[in-house]
Amino acid sequence: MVRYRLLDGVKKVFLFLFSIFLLSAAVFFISRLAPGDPLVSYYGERVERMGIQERVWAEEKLGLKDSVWVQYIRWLGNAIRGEFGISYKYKMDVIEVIKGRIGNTLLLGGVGFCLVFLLALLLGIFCAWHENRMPDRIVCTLGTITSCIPEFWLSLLFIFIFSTNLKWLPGSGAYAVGKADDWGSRMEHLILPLTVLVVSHIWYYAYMVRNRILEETGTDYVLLAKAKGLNKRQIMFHHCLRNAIPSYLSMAAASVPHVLGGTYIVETVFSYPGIGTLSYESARYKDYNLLMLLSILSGAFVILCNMAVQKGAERDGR
Amino acid sequence: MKDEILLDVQKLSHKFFPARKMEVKAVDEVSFQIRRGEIFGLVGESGSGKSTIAHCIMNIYQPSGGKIIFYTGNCQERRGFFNKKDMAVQEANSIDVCDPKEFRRHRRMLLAKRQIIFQDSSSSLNPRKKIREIIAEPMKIQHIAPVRGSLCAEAEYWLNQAGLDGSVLEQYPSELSGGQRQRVAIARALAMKPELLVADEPIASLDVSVQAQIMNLFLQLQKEHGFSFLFIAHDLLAVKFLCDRVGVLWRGKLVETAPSKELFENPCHPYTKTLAASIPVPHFRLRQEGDVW
Amino acid sequence: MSELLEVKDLSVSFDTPQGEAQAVRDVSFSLKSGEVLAVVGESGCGKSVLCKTVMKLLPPSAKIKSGSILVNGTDIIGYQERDMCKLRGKLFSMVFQDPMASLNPSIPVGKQVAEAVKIHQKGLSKKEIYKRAEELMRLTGIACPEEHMKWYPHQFSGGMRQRTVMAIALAGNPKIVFADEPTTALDVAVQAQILDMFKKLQKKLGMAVVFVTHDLGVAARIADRIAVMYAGKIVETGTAEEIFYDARHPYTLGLLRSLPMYAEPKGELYTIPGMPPSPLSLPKGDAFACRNEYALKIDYEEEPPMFCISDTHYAATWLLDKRAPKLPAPYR
Amino acid sequence: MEDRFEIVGIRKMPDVKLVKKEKWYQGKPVFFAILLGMILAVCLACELVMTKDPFYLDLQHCNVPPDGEFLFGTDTLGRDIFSMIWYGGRVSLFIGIVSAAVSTGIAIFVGAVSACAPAWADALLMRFTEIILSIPSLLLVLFLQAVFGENTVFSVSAAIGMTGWAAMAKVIRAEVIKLRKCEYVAASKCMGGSFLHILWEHFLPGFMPSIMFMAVMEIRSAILAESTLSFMGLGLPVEMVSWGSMLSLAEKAILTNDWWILFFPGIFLTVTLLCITRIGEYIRRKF
Repeated sequence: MVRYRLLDGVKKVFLFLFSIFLLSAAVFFISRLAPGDPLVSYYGERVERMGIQERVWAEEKLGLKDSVWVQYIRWLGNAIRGEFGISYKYKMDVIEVIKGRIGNTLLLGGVGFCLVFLLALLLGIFCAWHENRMPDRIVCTLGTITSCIPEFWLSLLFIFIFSTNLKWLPGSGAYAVGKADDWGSRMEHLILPLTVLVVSHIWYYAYMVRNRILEETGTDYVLLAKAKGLNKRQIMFHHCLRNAIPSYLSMAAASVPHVLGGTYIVETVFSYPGIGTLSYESARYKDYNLLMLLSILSGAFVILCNMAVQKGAERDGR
Repeated sequence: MKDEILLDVQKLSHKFFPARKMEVKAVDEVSFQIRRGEIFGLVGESGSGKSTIAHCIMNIYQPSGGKIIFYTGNCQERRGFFNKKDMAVQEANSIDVCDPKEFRRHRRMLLAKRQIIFQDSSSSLNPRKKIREIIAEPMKIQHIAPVRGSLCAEAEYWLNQAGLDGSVLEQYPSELSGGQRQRVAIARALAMKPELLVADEPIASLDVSVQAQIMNLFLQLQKEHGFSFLFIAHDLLAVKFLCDRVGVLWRGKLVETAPSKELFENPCHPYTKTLAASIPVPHFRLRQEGDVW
Repeated sequence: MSELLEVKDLSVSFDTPQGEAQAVRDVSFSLKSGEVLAVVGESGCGKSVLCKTVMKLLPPSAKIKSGSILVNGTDIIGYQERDMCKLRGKLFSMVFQDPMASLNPSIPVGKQVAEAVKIHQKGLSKKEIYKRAEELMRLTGIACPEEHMKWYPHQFSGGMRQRTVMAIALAGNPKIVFADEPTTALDVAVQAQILDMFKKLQKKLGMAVVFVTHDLGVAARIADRIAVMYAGKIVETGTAEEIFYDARHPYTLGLLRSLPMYAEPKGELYTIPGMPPSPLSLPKGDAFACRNEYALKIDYEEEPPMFCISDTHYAATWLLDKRAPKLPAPYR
Repeated sequence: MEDRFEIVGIRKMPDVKLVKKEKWYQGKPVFFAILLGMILAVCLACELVMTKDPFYLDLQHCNVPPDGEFLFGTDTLGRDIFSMIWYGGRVSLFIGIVSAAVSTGIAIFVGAVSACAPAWADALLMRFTEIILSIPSLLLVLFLQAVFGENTVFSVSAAIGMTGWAAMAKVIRAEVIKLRKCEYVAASKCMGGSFLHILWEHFLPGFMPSIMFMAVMEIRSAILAESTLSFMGLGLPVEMVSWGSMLSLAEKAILTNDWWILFFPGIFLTVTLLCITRIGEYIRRKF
């Protein structure tokens, strides 16, 4: 049994590495095929005034002259040694660039994710408790409406109302100028993006929780639990929720990329200096090295989440 | 006529692999014969491999061992002649269903001559099709020209045979009761004029009074059309009432085969005895003429 | 013996998109303590709705239209969920048809039994609760309960699951146990064992049982009294002997006659013609009339009252009226 | 009186046809269907409603608030928002429908093949689907646009359609596997039904409802994707009017407090998405 598990583990790691490899290859070739001039992001406006010779020299310097295959193999060799190259735009090691930003995204995305799933769980339980009665109906209607509002439009609306007009909260950035260490300022800047993230994602999950719990309340074992004298609260928390939560958790893990994508959009609209804005910029302006590392990071994250879900499903399979 | 063998199951085995390095013998070297025009019963508890045998006979599963030989045509006249030519004819008339090559060669014929009725009529009839379409489906597949003019007329004829009237033709399975649905399944099977009808627990999910109706229907149809009938059930009483011979399955093995009367009068195998002893039989008496009350 | 449970003129109906479905119509019965009453009928005749009504376990679409449910003389028809919670498990408990579905698949069986014990015996320590749960499981015939308590329902066989459900039902020492087809999903051999265990426990603990089944054989094996239900009504009720040896209602007779056990093999079984009516559109008069060869004209006009045959034996058919014509046996 | 007790035997009961007592509109999203129908109809016949040319840059009337002439005001480039809404709606809805058709087609193909293929091919296809799912869709869309060249209505809808099928393919695969286990499929096989026959007679009607639901939801997410992409400047350019590209001007409009530029396209977008969602939910419930 132990040997079997070990073998399985090795297989999983291998599969993971292979997926990452495929992903890196795909992103590499895709990004080089796409039109756009990577030199723009390195030299900015100057590119337009460059002569042919200068261009050739610049391309050689950035290693863009060789065929795509050679470039990829070179990149792969460097990547295995842990060198991912420099960012064209920021002109420093991509790892450093990402390091400077990832904290912000983890804060926004992490807190947002936790809030979304926690609140969705609570809201779902609330709706299931009041099944088909007034509170449930009101929440359901409101939820459907909020889930239909495009995330970027909601962000714009919030900025328009709370930032431009009411001037209650800041509408862009992660902290006020020069106050990078001020947690109060950071919190203030987080409120609007977080609200957008929660409002636009919560109903999808809350509705799922609600239906999952209602599915459970229709089963025979709930009848037996009632027959043995448990009250509604005990049945809801000891039985229904207990059975609904594993599948909810696995679904939450599976939808990490979904929320991640949402975070990217919110970051872009709020000009929040995070991974989202970074990957948007890098994709748009062909900052190849940065783009590679970012895609691999988010891809690895997603694949890991999927694997965790599969593992969970296997364990739940009994 | 009665002694002629239609189906010969020889040492049939089937294994399942529910998990890695786990093997479950669902059917273990089971042999029995079904004669022409006979009702053969298979009884056993759930998980004893009854349905697996039915599925193997119908080529839904490929068995992992053994043979299922299906005799076709009228071999009776050739019996007694043993020259080579006739032997060849005899061979062509016996088909090993388990051999994929032979099965493919005789596929069309086999698929028409053997029909199956499943236990759960609600899942064996497509809920999105009308009854008319359901009954006409096998005829459409096999490209059989309807004898009674149209497919619809044909469907109505077979529905009448199964004890339903034409009013259900345009209905969907969900609009019918369980007994009616089972009748539709019977009509669909009969429409192919099968030589062998396999019924996998056809009455298990029905009510007592409907069970009686369906059993009567089986008997009457069998008398009328003369097909051989493999009746699979867990209800010993139904088997006793319906069948000529009975096989008792226990954990994938056939522990006893006997004419049904004999089996119930003196069961040999201990398992058969427990089975017979555990049927809840109500003792009751209906009032006779002249009873004082 | 006093009446433990008395149900009077109970009517229950369901709201469906097609209209009102009358599941239970004017049902009255009573139950003495320590007695086994079998409710026999075909699917859809309202027999399990009857049990669930008494336990108040009906889905929200069901409505109790009239009637009263007297338990030890108190009417519980108006009780709300909170009051019912206190009665359930202690006064009455229930066993369901499918033991797999009625156990929570993700909780070890021991814990599920212990949970039931905990509700009813407050103030016990955890150890004592588990000891009591173990005792209950041993009582219902589960071998080595201390080992099996840690198992999950899917590791159990059908019979063991049903024994566990029994243990849960017995945790609060109920006076009445409703058993809704508890043996239908089981194999014949296991069914016999469970029935014997049921009967033994019933004798030992002296509880009253309402046993719902569609199988007359099972009813004969366990019941003291039998009530036959058809289309939401009790059409005949009497002691087991009276039902099996002196049945009066044509429906009961039809059921008995269609049993294959004493029929001539390969002969023709008696069958009740037609089908039960839909609870959405019950015919006028006697619901069984359109399946009864000897239906009287009045059957199509007026519902028959309960005719008394003996102190314990009642049947609802106009054939028992003095004015009805004489019929051949076994109807008369 | 006595004749009431004569034996009449079994009388045939008149067949009672059960009629639903609910009104036809109960439980149906009639309001949303009519609303969506109206939006659709007006968008299709936008030439009849438009008061101005949606492309005309009326530089004298930039950022005009809603009034009698410009019903919904004008945007930063001086175009009439009222006219743009209907014209842009046509583009947005068209992109939604085309890309939903593309991704539904791919998803059905991949899902059905994966479900019917041998285990190794199934594993391969599913791994491929997962990788597609794990590549940031932003990148995929960028790449596909690169392949198609210039950003046109068709290239954007093709790009969105070709990136959105992965999740749907997984659902269809699960659905087909479920259908394959059905007894009526086994029964059809026993009758000699060929693979094509079973596919046509049993599989297709079997998963049509769920495909319909998913296709409707796919329209919704495609419209959403188009507007998000155009808003971020990755989809249709500002010159090509769609709800998304109209909103790409909104970021600047916020600073100048021109609420109408932000408000009208967004409201139309939200209402359309809401209608589609409600209809999708109804389809799922019904079948």
